[in-house]
Amino acid sequence: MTDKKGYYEVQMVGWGGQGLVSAAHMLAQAAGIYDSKHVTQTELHGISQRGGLSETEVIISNEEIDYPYISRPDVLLALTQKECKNFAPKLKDDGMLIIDSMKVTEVPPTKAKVYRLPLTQIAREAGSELATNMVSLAAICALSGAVSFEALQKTIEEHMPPKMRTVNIAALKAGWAAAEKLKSNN
Amino acid sequence: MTDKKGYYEVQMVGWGGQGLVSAAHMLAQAAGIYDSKHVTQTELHGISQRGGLSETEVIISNEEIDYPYISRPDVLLALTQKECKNFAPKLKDDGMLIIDSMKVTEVPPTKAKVYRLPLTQIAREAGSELATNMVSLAAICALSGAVSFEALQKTIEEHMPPKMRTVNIAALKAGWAAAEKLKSNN
Amino acid sequence: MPVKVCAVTIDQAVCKQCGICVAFCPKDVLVADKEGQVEVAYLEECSGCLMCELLCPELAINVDIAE
Amino acid sequence: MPVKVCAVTIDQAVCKQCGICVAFCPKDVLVADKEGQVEVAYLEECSGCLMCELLCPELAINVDIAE
Amino acid sequence: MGKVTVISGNEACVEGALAAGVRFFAGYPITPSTPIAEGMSRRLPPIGGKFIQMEDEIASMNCIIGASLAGLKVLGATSGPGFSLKEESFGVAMLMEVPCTVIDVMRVGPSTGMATMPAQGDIMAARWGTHGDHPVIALAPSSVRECFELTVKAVNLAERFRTLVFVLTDAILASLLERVEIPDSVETVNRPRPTVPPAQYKPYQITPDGVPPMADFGAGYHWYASSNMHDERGFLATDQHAVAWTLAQRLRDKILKHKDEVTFYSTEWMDDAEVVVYAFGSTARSARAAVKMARAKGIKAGFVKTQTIWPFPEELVSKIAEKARTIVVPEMNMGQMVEKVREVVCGRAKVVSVARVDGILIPPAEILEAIK
Amino acid sequence: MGKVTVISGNEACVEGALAAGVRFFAGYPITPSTPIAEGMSRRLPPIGGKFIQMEDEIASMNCIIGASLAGLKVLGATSGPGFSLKEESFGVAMLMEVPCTVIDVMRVGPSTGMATMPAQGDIMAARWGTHGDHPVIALAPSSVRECFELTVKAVNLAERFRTLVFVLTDAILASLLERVEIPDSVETVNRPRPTVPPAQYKPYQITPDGVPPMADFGAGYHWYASSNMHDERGFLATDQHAVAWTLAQRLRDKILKHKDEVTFYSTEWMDDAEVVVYAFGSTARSARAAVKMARAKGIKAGFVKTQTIWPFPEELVSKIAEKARTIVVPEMNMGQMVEKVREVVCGRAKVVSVARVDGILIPPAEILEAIK
Amino acid sequence: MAKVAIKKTSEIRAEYYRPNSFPTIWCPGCGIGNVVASMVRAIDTVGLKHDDTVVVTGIGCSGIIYNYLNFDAYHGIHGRAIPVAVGLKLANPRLNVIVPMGDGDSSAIGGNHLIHAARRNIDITAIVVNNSTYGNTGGQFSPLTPTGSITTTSPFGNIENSFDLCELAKGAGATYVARGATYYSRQMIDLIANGIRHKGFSLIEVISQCPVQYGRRNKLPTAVDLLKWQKENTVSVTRAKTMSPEELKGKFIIGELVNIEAPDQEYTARYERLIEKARSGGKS
Amino acid sequence: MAKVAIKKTSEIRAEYYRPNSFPTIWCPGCGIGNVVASMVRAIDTVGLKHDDTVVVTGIGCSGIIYNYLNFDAYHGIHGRAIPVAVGLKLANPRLNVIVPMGDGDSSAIGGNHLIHAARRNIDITAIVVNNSTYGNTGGQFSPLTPTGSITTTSPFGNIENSFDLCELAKGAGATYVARGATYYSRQMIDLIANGIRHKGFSLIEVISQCPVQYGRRNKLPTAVDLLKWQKENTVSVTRAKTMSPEELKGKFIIGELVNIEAPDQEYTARYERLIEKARSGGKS
Ligand SMILES: Cc1ncc(C[n+]2csc(CCOP(=O)(O)OP(=O)(O)O)c2C)c(N)n1
Ligand SMILES: Cc1ncc(C[n+]2csc(CCOP(=O)(O)OP(=O)(O)O)c2C)c(N)n1
Ligand code: SF4
Ligand code: SF4
Ligand code: SF4
Ligand code: SF4
Ligand code: SF4
Ligand code: SF4
Ligand SMILES: [Mg+2]
Ligand SMILES: [Mg+2]
Repeated sequence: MTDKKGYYEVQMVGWGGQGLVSAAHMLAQAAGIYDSKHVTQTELHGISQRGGLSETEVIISNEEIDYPYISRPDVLLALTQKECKNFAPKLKDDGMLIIDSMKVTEVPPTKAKVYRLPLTQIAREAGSELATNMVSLAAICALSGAVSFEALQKTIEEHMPPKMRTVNIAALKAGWAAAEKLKSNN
Repeated sequence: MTDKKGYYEVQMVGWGGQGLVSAAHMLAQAAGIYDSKHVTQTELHGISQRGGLSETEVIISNEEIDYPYISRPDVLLALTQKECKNFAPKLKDDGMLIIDSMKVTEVPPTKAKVYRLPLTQIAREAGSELATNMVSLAAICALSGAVSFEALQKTIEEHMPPKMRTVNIAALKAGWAAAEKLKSNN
Repeated sequence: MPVKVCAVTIDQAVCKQCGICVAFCPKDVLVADKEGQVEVAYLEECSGCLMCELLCPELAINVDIAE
Repeated sequence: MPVKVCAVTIDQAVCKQCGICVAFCPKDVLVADKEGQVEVAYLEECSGCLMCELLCPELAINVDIAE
Repeated sequence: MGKVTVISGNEACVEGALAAGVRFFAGYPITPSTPIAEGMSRRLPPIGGKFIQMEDEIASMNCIIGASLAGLKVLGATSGPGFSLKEESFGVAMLMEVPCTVIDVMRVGPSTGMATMPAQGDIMAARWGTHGDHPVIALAPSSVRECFELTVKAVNLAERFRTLVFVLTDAILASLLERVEIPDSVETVNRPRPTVPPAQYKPYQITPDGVPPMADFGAGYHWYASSNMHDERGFLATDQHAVAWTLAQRLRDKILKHKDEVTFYSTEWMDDAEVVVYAFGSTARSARAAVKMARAKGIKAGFVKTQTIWPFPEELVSKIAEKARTIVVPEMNMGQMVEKVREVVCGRAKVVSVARVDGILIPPAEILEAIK
Repeated sequence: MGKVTVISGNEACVEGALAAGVRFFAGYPITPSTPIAEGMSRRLPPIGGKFIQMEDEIASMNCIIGASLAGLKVLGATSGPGFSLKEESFGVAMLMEVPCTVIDVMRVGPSTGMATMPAQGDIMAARWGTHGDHPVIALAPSSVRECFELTVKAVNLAERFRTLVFVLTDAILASLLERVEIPDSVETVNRPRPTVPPAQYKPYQITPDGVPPMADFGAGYHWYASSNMHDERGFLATDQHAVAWTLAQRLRDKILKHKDEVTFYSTEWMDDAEVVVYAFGSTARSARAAVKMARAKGIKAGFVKTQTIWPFPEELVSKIAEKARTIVVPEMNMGQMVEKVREVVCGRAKVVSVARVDGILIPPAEILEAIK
Repeated sequence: MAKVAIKKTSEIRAEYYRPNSFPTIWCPGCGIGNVVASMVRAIDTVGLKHDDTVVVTGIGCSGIIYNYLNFDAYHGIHGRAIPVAVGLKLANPRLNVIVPMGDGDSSAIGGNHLIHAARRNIDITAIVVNNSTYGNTGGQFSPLTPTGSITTTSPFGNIENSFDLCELAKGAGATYVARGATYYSRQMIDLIANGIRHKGFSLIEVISQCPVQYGRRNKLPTAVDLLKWQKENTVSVTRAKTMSPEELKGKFIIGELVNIEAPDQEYTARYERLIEKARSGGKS
Repeated sequence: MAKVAIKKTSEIRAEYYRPNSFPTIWCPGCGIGNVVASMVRAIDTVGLKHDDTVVVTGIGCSGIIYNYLNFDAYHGIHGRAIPVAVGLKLANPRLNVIVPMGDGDSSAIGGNHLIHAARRNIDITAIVVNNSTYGNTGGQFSPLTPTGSITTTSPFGNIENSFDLCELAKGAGATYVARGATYYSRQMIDLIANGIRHKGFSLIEVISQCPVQYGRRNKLPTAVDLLKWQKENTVSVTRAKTMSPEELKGKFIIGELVNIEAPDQEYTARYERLIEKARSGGKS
């Protein structure tokens, strides 16, 4: 069910500690290793490594990627209200905005499609709130088709420490299912 | 009695510890400060600061001096046999070679005028063998006319630690007298 | 013995919810809610020892003592 | 008691005339002339203590001892 | 076959070094190069290699010099302030001809500057930082794959030429994740070792190649390595003018006479190019994007990416200058590389500098503007 | 009136520094710069100044930075290896804008090289040694008199521009004795100090002049000096791209916009010159002799001696390039200055490099050969 | 040790911190905040004049201390705070120069400057925030990291011995040496205050908590864990005297370890005498 | 201490010095020659293999030591001999790494490396030729120059305290520390030999004579004067124990000061175990 679009700009925003950067790493690994795509992942470096804004970008492409930063994302994932407001304006008109409906209540005006999912809650139900990033990742991929489920699953299996695998795969599945459901509802 | 030639290249060679560099310093000071000449003084730097070859050059000129090294000295003072042999060939044909007749016994063939003086002995008689460099300095100046006696004397008086003045002035006078005598004998 | 009357105030805008004050208050005056926010729960127990004030890395606590 | 027969040789090409051997020879075997050149003047006094050999910074002295 | 993976530029440097045979690393933490040290501390012990964290960067550099003399392939990694600190010691590796590879992950300077932000401001420091004249090889990757490849090449060149080689990456590549295929094995080069018996061995022999064989310390050759000017045997020559001059020239020539072995670059869209963008490192990515944009607009733009920063690829630039009307040189600094380009172009083409250092990768649009 | 004396270049540097008001020196011995430190250790205490010998060159450099912040005029002096060691700390003085003067008595490098032999091999290291981009002022005397004069100027410029200024002498000048007249007093410049009350004080204010006033530490202004990129108040700006870029540009422009104040040179025989020798430092002496010899032979030779090494006097060289057929650049290194000359001349004249570094002052005859 | 009168935190904030200092940049629970607070309280206790007090830091999390206080302050490069402080002090001996540094800053790259300042006995107050790691670069081991610790550059456990920094300073000739810990805040204030009062070089090592980069990797993930660890692993100077070397193994002795009063032997005092001598023409 | 069997000087010269080594570059009476001789005799006594022995020096008069011996030898930059030695030793633990340095080299610019090598307890043998001055640059004061000395940079008398280098090394954690003097050549051979035998970092400070740059300015103008000074100003460890601090003032204690045998705590030994652990997959 992988989309054949061939070029995705994915941006994830939130706060430090939410695991966005690891999610981005996994997205990049999944796309690069298992879906054989060209891929870049970058992140913003602030002065504080601790707390505060967290922003990361993944580009997935069938061709070599030159400039590694996104200009107008196809997909924006926002886990916090403030960051959602700040980053939404850059979204492509035909892009998609995925928000954690538990954290982001006010959606800024946008032409993009908005997907509201209770990401934190799904994660909690899947076993740990700490896996919100996996749920998010699943949602991004299920909704955009950027990367296949199999690729994500393999990434977790082959690149995560054993003891963290189970809960993350559960979260991934739950997120994927929720997103699929939302999509078919739309 | 200062010669009006206006350009002198003076070279002094010997071994470390013979005080040639201080003599050269004094020659430069005398010429520069008291005879108002342009002057440069340089010395050779070997790897060993201790013993071994000592070579120093003084240029005295009525005009600004560009290249501070001598090409063909007007005056060569040699305190040791080996150095005399090595450096004499570069002497100007109408230059003068001044040697310590106590130390240099074989004079290499040269067109320059050769002045033999028992410099060490004169110094010893004047009060200290350590003042051989002063005797040499006096000889150089008396014979070449590069710098006046008064200038040398003032230099000693104004630039030497008090306790060293007496013996050095005695040596200077003795050297000067001996050189004058030699000159008139020639 | 004069009675100590303490007022313990926490600058919530500054508190980083590190839990130090809660852990080391000898009288268990302070408690953290499940989000980590510190509350002065049992002020009456406060002995005015200043432990919390001196241990807070953010200088977020003031203990005022009237004797 | 066996008699020690010592031979003290000085490598003159190497000696820097620092005077150490002369000063510290406990038997005053060595003397320096006025130019500083060291001579083995009283070999018969030599006890073979090796002080001179071990203190010479230029390794210029060899003391051979036959007992 | 190899293994496809998604890793950062820093990790790729680690993989490249290990693939090239590096078995010794001495370092001191500094952002954004630290992950290279961390990777080495994890990867070396299991393969019997040695990782040591020294008390500072100077110690680190001297430590790898020691280890290299013992015969190991060695690596160091640092960033701006650490790079500056090592300057004196760089001169030792160069003059003593001790193979060493040092990665400089460039960040915004001068001084502490902006520790986490990318720059390309150490180009000239790499060339000229240490006092006195000396040869330099410096390579700059522009992708994670190139971080791997050029680290391998750097280690090989260090051994090939018995010299210090720099890899200049930057804070973008440091953490940029990309797909890269790590080959099962790579071509490696070992330093020339002596074949003569110890008595005949000259550690600084003037060979036709210019690169004297090097014996490991402890191998029975009993040779001297000195930071003074020295003769072929390694003996002090601090008052032998001719010997010193011969040495200085050999050090220069051993690199310059083998420029073909150290010059790496690629070209695209050059056949009819009138405006050429000459770029390196991360900025080359923006540059390539800009050239594509220009081509899309019908502009006859060409693209040259140099991986060799030093020795400066003069012939390459000269060739460009002969054909192109304009040469655009983008770089994240205040105009360093462009000086060299101007010198070589010597008026034959217009040279346009796109130089900015504020911690942001120059965007393609800005380079496109210069192309127009 | 002044006092006529015969002293060495090193001693003249000491006299110049004292005349300019230097009252603090921190150093570490190194040949051939040591006599400067020795002179300072003798001369400073009697006038209430401070001399301290630190544990190394890095400490020395940081120590004078501290003393300068306390409000004193400061000096450091070193040679090649010490110069390299100070590179990181040079960046601090530049970025924090702390007035400092450092004399580098150049000797043959790289590394320990030939400690007692003259060279001019640190020209590029002075410009580019520390990582990142930064402005540089460097002056080079060619006589004992100029050692005095340019040390005075250097100290003045450091204060005038709140920056680090280098004086590049060499092992010849270090011990060369010449006659020099030490004036009773010289024109001195003091750093701009704030006139506003502390609350309004901005230590890195963007003034029209580009040089912000500087308060002494301890004077009640309570300001921050940081080696990070900072804003006008001195506060961290390590994620403020625009602020950082503004700072970097101001640092460059405060020097470049006042090039006339920092450019010193002299010309002779230029009216009809077809071949011009462009020289600096000790080699300028040989160069002048060579030009005289050429004139004596009827060759239309001209002579330009630059005392300003950095910022490079581009206008001057450009003007020469417009008139001369050939420009000869002699230097005791492997061709450093000549690169800059070539860049600026840009093909307008033939540039001939006379570059040699073997510890011997290039003799006039060799330059004459190049003139012919 | 005299009991310190505690000024209100609100007053301390108002008097010594610049506006908007809080929340600081440091991680929740980071001990650097504790050290700054104690340092400021010590300055207050001694009664230093604002205008005469200068703070000099290096680079690291602890280096950011300069950023919050309303003194003249210097934030230099990694490891070089002490020579800058020496320059400031010698140039203007009136200044009170306080030098807070990280353990890496002071004992790794800056180790040489520390021992030489101790040797010279120059009157600056060095405060080492010993959080057992290079916090700012993400948690590598430092020369003060305990052997065996897991850090990002000792993934298999740190095989290096750590310095006893106080023993080192003593060996270098320091005339005031003390060790405190963030948990013992009152004592820390005392120790720093005495260090400031001491005419000569003083070193105060403060054991501090870095939960994020050190504790987390070493089974002490929170500030609270680390402070408890301090309670368990420190012994006072007095108690230490009653303990055997075996009992003391792995323990940190806190309190005043060296305090030699000889104000006329201080470096700038000696320098003043040197100037007098030189002025009177004496060559010795 | 065991009495050393003395090999003939002619044999020592032939076995260890390269041809034409003598006369050396050093000034007449310079103690560096004594130190080299003792070092070589110690190497001979211990019986190190020629091929496995490496000499690493810095820059200075003492740095020239490398130039006379037929070992692999390194003559690096000022102050950095120790890190080079550490690299050599860690890269090839079979090597015996002997590191003769000057007092300036080892305690001024190289002071940090010295204390860190001591802390790491890496098995190299550091020998410090303490001639009280920077000989090679013409006689400035060093961190080991006695207070009050006249040198070219202390024309009014040195106002700095000097390090007790052995105390410093001890404070840094060195496991073998000794002080000798050139006058006591037999003891020096012993001390160096024991330092070489010691598995771990060893420091041997040797008080040496520099008549030309130090003695001459301090009323001890000849080597003989300086050696006599040594006799008068040194006391043995045993005698020192019977003396009061006042009596010991200004005296140098010679002999073995620290000798802690724990070969498995040596750095490269620890490293070997680290490799084992890492190989067996252990993350701690
Ligand atoms: C010359 C140099 N080397 C390395 C660094 C990188 N660096 C910055 S802070 C730091 C260490 C910080 O550790 P520490 O001093 O203990 O301070 P902390 O952050 O733990 O408070 C290092 C290595 C640097 N800025 N400059
Ligand atoms: C970085 C650097 N700084 C300074 C010097 C100059 N220098 C050479 S040897 C030396 C000191 C020598 O003193 P010491 O180490 O005691 O050795 P000694 O000559 O007394 O044996 C100095 C300062 C140098 N070569 N490199
Ligand atoms: S100690 Fe301070 S920062 Fe920590 S929880 Fe308590 S009030 Fe908040
Ligand atoms: S003052 Fe003491 S008792 Fe009161 S809240 Fe604070 S810690 Fe608890
Ligand atoms: S000790 Fe050696 S060098 Fe000195 S005088 Fe005696 S033999 Fe000569
Ligand atoms: S062996 Fe002893 S007694 Fe004999 S000459 Fe030498 S020092 Fe004198
Ligand atoms: S990393 Fe550690 S030292 Fe740095 S701020 Fe965080 S807790 Fe404090
Ligand atoms: S200067 Fe001193 S240390 Fe150097 S060789 Fe001469 S006597 Fe020996
Ligand atoms: Mg720390
Ligand atoms: Mg010495």
